[in-house]
Amino acid sequence: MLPTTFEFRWDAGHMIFFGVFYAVVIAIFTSLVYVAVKSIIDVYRDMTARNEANASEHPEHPHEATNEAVIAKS
Amino acid sequence: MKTESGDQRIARYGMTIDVDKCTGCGTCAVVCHMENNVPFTVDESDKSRNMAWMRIYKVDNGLDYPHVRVVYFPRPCMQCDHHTPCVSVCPASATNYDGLTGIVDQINTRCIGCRYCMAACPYMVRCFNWWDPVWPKDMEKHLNPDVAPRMRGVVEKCTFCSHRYLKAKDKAHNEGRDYLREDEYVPACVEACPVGAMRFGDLNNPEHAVAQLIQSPRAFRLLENLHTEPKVYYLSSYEWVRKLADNFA
Amino acid sequence: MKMRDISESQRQFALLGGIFAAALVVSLIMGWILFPSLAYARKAQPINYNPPLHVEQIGITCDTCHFFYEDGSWAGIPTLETCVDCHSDIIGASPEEEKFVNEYVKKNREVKWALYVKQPECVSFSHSSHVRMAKIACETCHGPQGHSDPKDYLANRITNYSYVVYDPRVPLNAFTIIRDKGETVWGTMRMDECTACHRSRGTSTACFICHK
Amino acid sequence: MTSEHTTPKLERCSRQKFLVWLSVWGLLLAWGLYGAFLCLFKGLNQTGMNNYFVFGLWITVDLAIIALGAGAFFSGFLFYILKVDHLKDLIGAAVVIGFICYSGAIGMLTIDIGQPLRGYFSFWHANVHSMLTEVIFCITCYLFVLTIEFTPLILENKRLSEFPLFKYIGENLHGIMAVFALVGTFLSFFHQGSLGGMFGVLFARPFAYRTGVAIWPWTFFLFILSAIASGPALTTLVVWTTQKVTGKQLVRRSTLSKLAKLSATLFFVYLILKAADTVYWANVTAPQMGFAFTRFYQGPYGMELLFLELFVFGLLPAVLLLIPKAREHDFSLVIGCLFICMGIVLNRFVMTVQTLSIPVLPFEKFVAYAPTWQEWAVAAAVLGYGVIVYSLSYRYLHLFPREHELNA
Repeated sequence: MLPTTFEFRWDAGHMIFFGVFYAVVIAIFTSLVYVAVKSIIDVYRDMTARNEANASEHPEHPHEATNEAVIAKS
Repeated sequence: MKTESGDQRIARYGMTIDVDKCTGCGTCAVVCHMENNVPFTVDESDKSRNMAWMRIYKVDNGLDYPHVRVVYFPRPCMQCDHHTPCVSVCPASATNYDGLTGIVDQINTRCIGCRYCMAACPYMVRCFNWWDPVWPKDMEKHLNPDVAPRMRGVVEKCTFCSHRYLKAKDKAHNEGRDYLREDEYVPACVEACPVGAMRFGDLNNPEHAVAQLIQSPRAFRLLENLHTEPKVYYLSSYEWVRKLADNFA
Repeated sequence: MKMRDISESQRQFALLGGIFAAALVVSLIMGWILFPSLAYARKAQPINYNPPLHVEQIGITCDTCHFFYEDGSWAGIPTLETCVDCHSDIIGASPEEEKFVNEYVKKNREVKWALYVKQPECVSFSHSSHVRMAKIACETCHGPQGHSDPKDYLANRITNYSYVVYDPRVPLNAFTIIRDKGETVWGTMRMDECTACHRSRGTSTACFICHK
Repeated sequence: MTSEHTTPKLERCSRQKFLVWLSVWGLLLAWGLYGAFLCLFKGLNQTGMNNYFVFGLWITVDLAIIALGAGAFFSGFLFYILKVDHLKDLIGAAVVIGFICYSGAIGMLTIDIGQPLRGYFSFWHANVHSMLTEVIFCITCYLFVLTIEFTPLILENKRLSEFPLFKYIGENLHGIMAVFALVGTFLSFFHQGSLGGMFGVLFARPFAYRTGVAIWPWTFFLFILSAIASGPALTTLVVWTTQKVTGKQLVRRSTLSKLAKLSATLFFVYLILKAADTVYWANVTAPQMGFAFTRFYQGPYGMELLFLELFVFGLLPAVLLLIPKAREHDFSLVIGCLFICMGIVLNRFVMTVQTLSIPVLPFEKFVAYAPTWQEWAVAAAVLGYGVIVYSLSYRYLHLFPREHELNA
């Protein structure tokens, strides 16, 4: 599988087969990393936005205010 | 192996089996079992699951007495040349064709047991270890130390006694020789044949007896239409035998 | 106030990131240093055989005891019979020598040497092809074993194969285990070391050449 | 939580009823696991396979479910790449079915090989010239892709999507699903083909051997085509069954009809090519190898298998489903799809087991094969596993986006 294994040869067959294989693996993993990073950024953005909103709504006691709001909704 | 001049001599080890001489005594099969530590099963009458690197087939011409004729076909691995069916299919590179000797060899500890090579082989040469090999206690002492016993779940096959090739080479190397003489490397079955029906040698070397024998009009191979190019040749003077080998095609 | 809240979410993320980084460092330390030393057991030889004494001071060569038979097969680790040729009585004043003669020679017991270079059952190796034909020196694969003084050896706890071929003073961690193929004297004599050499010399790499 | 992802509450049966349903299939799974355990612990001597039949029931089932699981990649391709919108109704179900088929096949392959612990050798020491290597690489990668496609479905679950991270991962995965659909399509093409190629390249087995283009025998292409033809048929069948079992309308009726039409059209094209291939092979390829066509059909594997494959489970359902009226009737729709699926199973059986039954060596005899209960148990376990995973997915995930609307 890797160029270090005994069976590996630098011939057309190996280059095509493993070229395609690694292309697929890279495509899958870059997409996954993209999704992971984007999701983390989204969560962070959400948290920041919520904190900002809370802070501007209730500048004095943000935490109490959030709790009250939740209780009131439920 | 290298010759004295230093260039690589490419050998193609092959075998001839004279079916007219073969009496079907089974010695070759027995010594093969002993030489290669081939395990046996509890029920050896079940030929669909037993292990045999060398199997002997009894074939008749289908006629009634007094015209019936019987021949025996000892069948080792055909060591198919350059277009080997089993080698290209192995997913784990466990089996290989050696370009320097023409031997189709195998790493048993590499085999994953997918049995694709068995499906590919038309000669039914390869056997699968359906059970763990078990020998009676006393018999374990008689196992050949030059051949590692195989484990359950792998495929195994005749290797033309490649360990004998290594031994012959060791001896030659110890004597400072770089080549093997014709009689130095001979598989166990060929050595044991009591009627001398089997010969073994390098098909590329015109001085070897086998290279001359395969030129004979008596020589034929099994299933030549499949173009597997076996290196095991059979010899027979009977036309029905020669035709039978190719399914009368 | 606003600033504090933003920094709170930042702090949460920084905390998570910190935990991740710390876990990574811990895992790396475990993988590179802790596990290699857990995986190998240090074992002592039954008799502390002294190679430099034999090779450098007495001047005997490897093939005096590790000799070849006529048919090209190799004697391997010498049996008691070979040792007794010289050690039928205590030579010198070493306590190990005394132990060897009293415990083994006199009682006719074979020494169960721990092998540095044991290969699995599926491997066949010909010393005559390598030493006699290819003229490879013993040191090429075994290292300067005759000039070093191994006190104990490292055995893999699972496979029981030894790791460092001749020198236990080498620190045991992943950096010495996964090492450049050129420095194979430290090696574990794995298949890739054999095949690399066979390839570079243009010798056969057929399966059956090394696998039985 | 944003409103676009709050799913309407769906009607599901009581927990008790569901547990009874699960335990029935769980029993089947347990039986299969026992069989699998026996095979792993005692070895493959527990099976009916022997040195003649080195492949048996398991490979047939493997090949069949991988072909039938092609619905996932093909629907994904049509939906995400070609934007065939009406497939949105059942794309989730197609992915789950595909996931079940592939994971089941890989699980079965693991038991099928003699040394399961060495399975990774086919990656590490890969022989790139073997069709089986291609199959192993592709189905493993594709199972991974299917898992990724399955993930957003799971993360859409109400409980799970309460966690913002899960919600966003699901959404973002969904956003770039086209990439995975494309990769999946590519992988599927190759392994479906390679499964056919596996047998087509056996040049010493005249029954299986086919000529072809470059390194690919004709079976390579036939397997791809038959898989994408039968995949939608199985999807239709499963969705229809789900509707019957749950007593609910889950997708629009027209979607099922369209899917069946697609399946039948492709199957029809496949049959034409298959017939051409059979004729060429029977008259040219096999005779060149010294084998008469009639010699292949003996014993229990007679000529009727070819007839069944080409006509009863071939032409008949293809023509049936090409008639618009027949597609509107549930009975003919189901019979048509079922027959297409059976045709594929039969084709895979013929390519594997019958290939091995035919003696090539002149001294050998025709042999037949019967699986042991352990083999049946493992095959049944895949069914049990599939039903359990599918039921759980149906119960807890939002498999059918239109369910609420259609049952309002």
